[in-house]
Amino acid sequence: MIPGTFEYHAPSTVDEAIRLLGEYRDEAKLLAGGHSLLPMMKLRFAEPGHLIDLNRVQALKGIREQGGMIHIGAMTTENELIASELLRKKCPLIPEAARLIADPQVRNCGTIGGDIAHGDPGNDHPAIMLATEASFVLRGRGGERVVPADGFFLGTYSTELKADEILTEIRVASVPAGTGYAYCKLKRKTGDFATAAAAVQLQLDGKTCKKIVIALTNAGPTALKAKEAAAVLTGKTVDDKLIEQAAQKAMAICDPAEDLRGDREYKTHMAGEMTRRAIRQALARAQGK
Amino acid sequence: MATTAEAVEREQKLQGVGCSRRRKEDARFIQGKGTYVDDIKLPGMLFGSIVRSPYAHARIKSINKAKALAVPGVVAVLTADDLKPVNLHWMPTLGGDVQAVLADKKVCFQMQEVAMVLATDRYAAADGVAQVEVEYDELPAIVDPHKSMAPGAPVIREDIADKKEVGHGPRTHPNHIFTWEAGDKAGTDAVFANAPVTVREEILNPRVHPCPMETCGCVASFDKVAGQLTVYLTSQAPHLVRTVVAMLSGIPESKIRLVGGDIGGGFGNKVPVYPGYVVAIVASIVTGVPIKWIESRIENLSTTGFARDYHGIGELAADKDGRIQALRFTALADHGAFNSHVSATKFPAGLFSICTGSYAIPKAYCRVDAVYTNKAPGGVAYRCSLRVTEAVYLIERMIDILAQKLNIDKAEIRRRNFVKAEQFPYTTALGWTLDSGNYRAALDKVLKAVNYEALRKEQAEKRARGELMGIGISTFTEIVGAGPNKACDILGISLFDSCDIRVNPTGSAIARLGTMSQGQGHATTYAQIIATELGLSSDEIQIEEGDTDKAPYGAGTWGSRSTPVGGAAAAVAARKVKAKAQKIAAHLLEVAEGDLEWDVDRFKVKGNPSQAKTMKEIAMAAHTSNIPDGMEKGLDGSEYYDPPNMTYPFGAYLCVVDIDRFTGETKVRRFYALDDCGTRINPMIIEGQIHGGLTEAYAVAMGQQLVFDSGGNILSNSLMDYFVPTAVETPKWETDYTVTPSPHHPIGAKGVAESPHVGGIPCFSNAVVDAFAHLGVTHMDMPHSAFNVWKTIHKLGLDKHA
Amino acid sequence: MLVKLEKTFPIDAPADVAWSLLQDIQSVAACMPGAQITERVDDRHYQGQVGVRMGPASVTFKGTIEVQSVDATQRQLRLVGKGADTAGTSSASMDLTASIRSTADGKAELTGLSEVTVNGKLVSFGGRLMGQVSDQILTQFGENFAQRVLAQGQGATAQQAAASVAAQPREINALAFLWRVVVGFFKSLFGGKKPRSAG
Amino acid sequence: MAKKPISFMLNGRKVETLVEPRELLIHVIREQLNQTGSHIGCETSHCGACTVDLNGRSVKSCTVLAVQAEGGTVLTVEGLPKNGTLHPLQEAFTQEHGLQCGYCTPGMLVRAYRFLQENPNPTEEQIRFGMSGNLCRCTGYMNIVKAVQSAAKKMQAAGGK
Repeated sequence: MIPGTFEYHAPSTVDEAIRLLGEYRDEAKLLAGGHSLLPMMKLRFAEPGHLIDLNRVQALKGIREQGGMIHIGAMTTENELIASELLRKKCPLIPEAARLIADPQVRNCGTIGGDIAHGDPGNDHPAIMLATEASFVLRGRGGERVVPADGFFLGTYSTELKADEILTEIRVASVPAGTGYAYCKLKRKTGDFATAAAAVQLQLDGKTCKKIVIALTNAGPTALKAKEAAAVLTGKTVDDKLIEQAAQKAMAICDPAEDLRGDREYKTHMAGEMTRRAIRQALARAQGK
Repeated sequence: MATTAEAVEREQKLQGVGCSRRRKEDARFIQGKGTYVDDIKLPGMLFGSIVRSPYAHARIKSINKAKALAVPGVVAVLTADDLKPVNLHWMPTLGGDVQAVLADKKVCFQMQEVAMVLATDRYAAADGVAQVEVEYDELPAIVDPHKSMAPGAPVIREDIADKKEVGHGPRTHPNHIFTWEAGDKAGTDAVFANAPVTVREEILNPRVHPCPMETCGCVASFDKVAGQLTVYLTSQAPHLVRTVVAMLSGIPESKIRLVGGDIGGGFGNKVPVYPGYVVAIVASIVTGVPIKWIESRIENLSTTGFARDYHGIGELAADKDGRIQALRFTALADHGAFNSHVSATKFPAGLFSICTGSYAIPKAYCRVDAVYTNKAPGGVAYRCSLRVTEAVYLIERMIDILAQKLNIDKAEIRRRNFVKAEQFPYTTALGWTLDSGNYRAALDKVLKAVNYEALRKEQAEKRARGELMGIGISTFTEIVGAGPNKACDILGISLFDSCDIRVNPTGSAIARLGTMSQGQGHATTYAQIIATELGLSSDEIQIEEGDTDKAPYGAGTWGSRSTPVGGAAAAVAARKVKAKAQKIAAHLLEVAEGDLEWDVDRFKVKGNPSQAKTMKEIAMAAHTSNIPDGMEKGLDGSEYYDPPNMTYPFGAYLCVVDIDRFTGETKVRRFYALDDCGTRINPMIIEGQIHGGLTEAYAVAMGQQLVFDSGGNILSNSLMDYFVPTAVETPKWETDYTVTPSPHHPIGAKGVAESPHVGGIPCFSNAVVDAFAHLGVTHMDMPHSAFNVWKTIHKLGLDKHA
Repeated sequence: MLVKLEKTFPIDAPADVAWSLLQDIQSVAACMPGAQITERVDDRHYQGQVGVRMGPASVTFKGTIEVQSVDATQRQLRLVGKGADTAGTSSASMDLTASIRSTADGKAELTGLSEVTVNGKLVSFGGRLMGQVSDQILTQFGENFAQRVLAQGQGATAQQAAASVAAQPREINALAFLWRVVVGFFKSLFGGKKPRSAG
Repeated sequence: MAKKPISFMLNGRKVETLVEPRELLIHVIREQLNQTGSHIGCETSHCGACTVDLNGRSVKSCTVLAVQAEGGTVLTVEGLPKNGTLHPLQEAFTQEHGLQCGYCTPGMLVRAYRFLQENPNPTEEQIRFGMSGNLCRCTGYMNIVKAVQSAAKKMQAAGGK
């Protein structure tokens, strides 16, 4: 459990990081929290020649509000998300999910940007990003582009992010008062990835569901947006029958990989069950219960 | 026993038996000043790292060291060929087999030791390991023990293919290790043939691992000039290891020093001798410099000291009222690639024959067939005496199954079958003599404490609503304290244990024992035993163990032996000291010995209490000329204790679980544990041991399993997939006790640390199965993970949403 | 671990043309994504290697290919490839049965039946994704083969096919999938985060 | 690979050493700086035995590169006592029997130290959640939770810290 040798770079600006990335290309890996990359390097599966540590790039940290949007620096840690008053008020789904990631120590290192850019369907933020309809700021030598979370995740460990680009910022709209939200995650124990999880954000108009977004974690090659499940509920007065229909729609799009957490059948059923629970909890919150 | 208030006060000052004395060990641990093996740093020390087989079964075609030797910092690469000249490429196991120290032409399990790279530090060693090129020819692997003895099955152990016996009895197949049986087969079969009721169930004890927080490791240091070998080792039995090392190396045992130091938990993982130790020792003898070898966690879970893997079949015969008439248990034991499990010579299946449990069963028969598979070798006693968890799990599950078949309450059927208090000492159908017990009283106390009737009522209501609530009961009897020397030996060495007490002139004392603490608090509790016996303050009694140059020979700490054997040795040694002290007191007080009576910390003249000599005064006198003529100076005593019998701690546990019928998650709502370990030496430490044992039982029952695929690749060898619960998952424990002293132990103590593990596991399983009992479910194999429990739920269609 | 797969690919050429190509082991091997014949021992035995790049990690399996059987009447070929990665920590073998069947429209179809066995570190840490990887490999084999057959013909389509054959990557062209194998292991192993994947 | 000079504060003392970029903080603290209180239990950031305080945050030092500590402040169990007197948590772990083999204890103490700064007056459930990055095989956690609770009370009474 000893990593191979590499050269270490600790840039202090994004430009410098991008320059290094351009210089070393395939030989380089970006280091954020390191809790996935370093173990992989210890097992000598990953042996990058150059490690570019983003932890000293101040510009990638911090959470601020700007014109109704919340801007989250990619290197903001899970615990910083949890501690953020701003997020708790204006986008509570993010800190709720962050609390369910890894353990206290790992949350001090793990970053939202690393979690997203990794493109691991087992990570929690991708589904949260889909549910909050976030967008990502990607910067490369060619400049900066902003892409929506929906469509960013192409496959397992495959995203829109180009080899010479860095995810610098996450942008989410602050949610209107009365927005319901929930992240329900089934895991074997603290620190485990989700067997299955569901993220829900919804708005009510009186009794009817004006808008709802549902996204699933670890139920397929990427985080999945359950569009048909949402369609079942949109514009309707949500009741158990509709929730059950939505859950069935969500299960229909699941394509999980079998592992020790469970087989495909179990994981698919759990994705459905987490969906039911997340919808119910989000609904209750929207109703101020 | 002190009578007057003044005497009681003096007694309390001693902090002897029965007091929750704070631990002497803690001071160094809370300040980071413990000395664990990886903390040892010697001048010129090299670091050893092991090259391991990626395959479960393969021939080694070639090993190329060249690239590894070219790595900066790499000093040497050792293979089986390098150990051959000293004939140490194979080693004897404690199970009567041999085990490859470094793979000799063939590997028989994934991660088997193939070579060791020696380098100046662990980084260079790791670089070296990555550069050793080994060519393999893969062979078909046997993973399922049920297929081991199939005709034409691949021969795993070609090295012993024509060996008639390994450890015990004739072998019937190249992959067969031994068949062991106990009891009256014909008589038992006859009862089954005519019994009004019989039940049968296939019950698995999955392959698990003790997984102590500290992995295994050693630092071997051979002084060529002095011819002295010193080994710092994570060992629960340093003296036995020293003997093995002497036998292997030919170095006089007097020139070998084993130092236990602080052990970061053992739970059975640290009893055997592992190849890594042997290679490190040989490497140090060859190079003349100290060698450190420390396992990674992945190596620990993959190679050293797994437990269980018993594939059992339980059968009970009973009358219509559920009174058990006969028991028939068999097990297929998967011992992996080498029979390196730790067992007393006469007990190849450990103490499996304790499987009649707490019940008066007239006829019984049990049989264990052990086989080789292409999995890691071992079969250690994970927080129990060997195979006792397997045995107790079987009987505690089977009696529930019988209760369900007869529709008798699970507490009531136990009452009907208990060995009664007046029947002790009770000899079981399989030959064990249970020393003492009061099973009924223990169970009734628990049922009252938790209001059992109310729980069953609540369960009935919940069942009516389609909710899953389970109540598990376990009324177990443990067997610990190996053991009576006529019956118990390892490598021919009897399983006694020892204590050597020396009282200093000023009345402080040092006691050295052959056991080895791994967190049980021996330095605290042994001092309490001696304090009460000698009337000296436990704070002034120093306890030493683990350094074979200082401590007298003993078999170490496993199978809860420390209190039953080591503790007994301490008490008896103290009594020898006390006997001499009485002579000196009589001399000083100019009375006959018979005129003296003991009073907490002094001998006083009967009828004239003012005339007395305290033990401190006697200690000083013992070192002066003022002692009886012809008496030798000093106040020492030592004892090599041969226990007349095992001790039989018991308990009554009750567990309440609520199961989520949509996810399969099991929530332990309540766990009430009553333990009877006889005389209680330190209640604080006893409770701590029970909390820990219950938590390990919870881990085994609810999640732990070493999983392999069909090719023998291990899939659960890190702490992501091998379940060790955190503070969040771990239930809260309620503890209680009764005291039924052991009649044969000097102070009536029995040992406790393993009871909660042995008794806890079936209690969790009984609770989980009980949640489905009304639906006809009789058994569910461990681990009761959400996924596994859900499979039962889903099959029964309980997870439907209205 | 063992993964069994069966796939059928339409081939835009007569069965005989396809069959003749199928008997050319060098070309058949070349259709294996990332595979190369490094030495021809005899007409039934070859030395070869398969390079698999997985994001930051890359594994090269070196080994042998043995032609088990060539059945002209059935137009069926059976190959067994066995190899170990150069680090010696994992092994893979593929038992491939490829057969050509002519279809109603006078064209042909290739049926590939493969049994992939993987052992070692790769399985312990990422085996659960072997299914997807093997699937990807066989799919590309089929597609490459179909292209090669086409390339043997004349005209624009042939040239197009020839071009795509030439463009065929020397390494397995399935980063996203193969990346999962290795990364999959630490996903199953380790919590926490990591910045960007090379996916 | 060329070694880099690094320097950071370790338990209030400035330390300087040479490390390869790949060297892990736990190895440097234990083997180069001889502070062996912090232990290695799993190497995959699950067990928490290697927990140290880095720049005011609990981290698992088996998964932090030593070079990342450059210019930082590190606290290990050896740094808990203040001018000769044990930290209330150290006292409490003994008082409540919150340790057995002692192997996880330094990581537990250092994590608990930071946890009580984050939450000086925690409930039992908060303690269990806050300590969930540290594994113990001996105690079953109950007495560890008690120890953290009683230390919190003592520290509150003494006015925090």
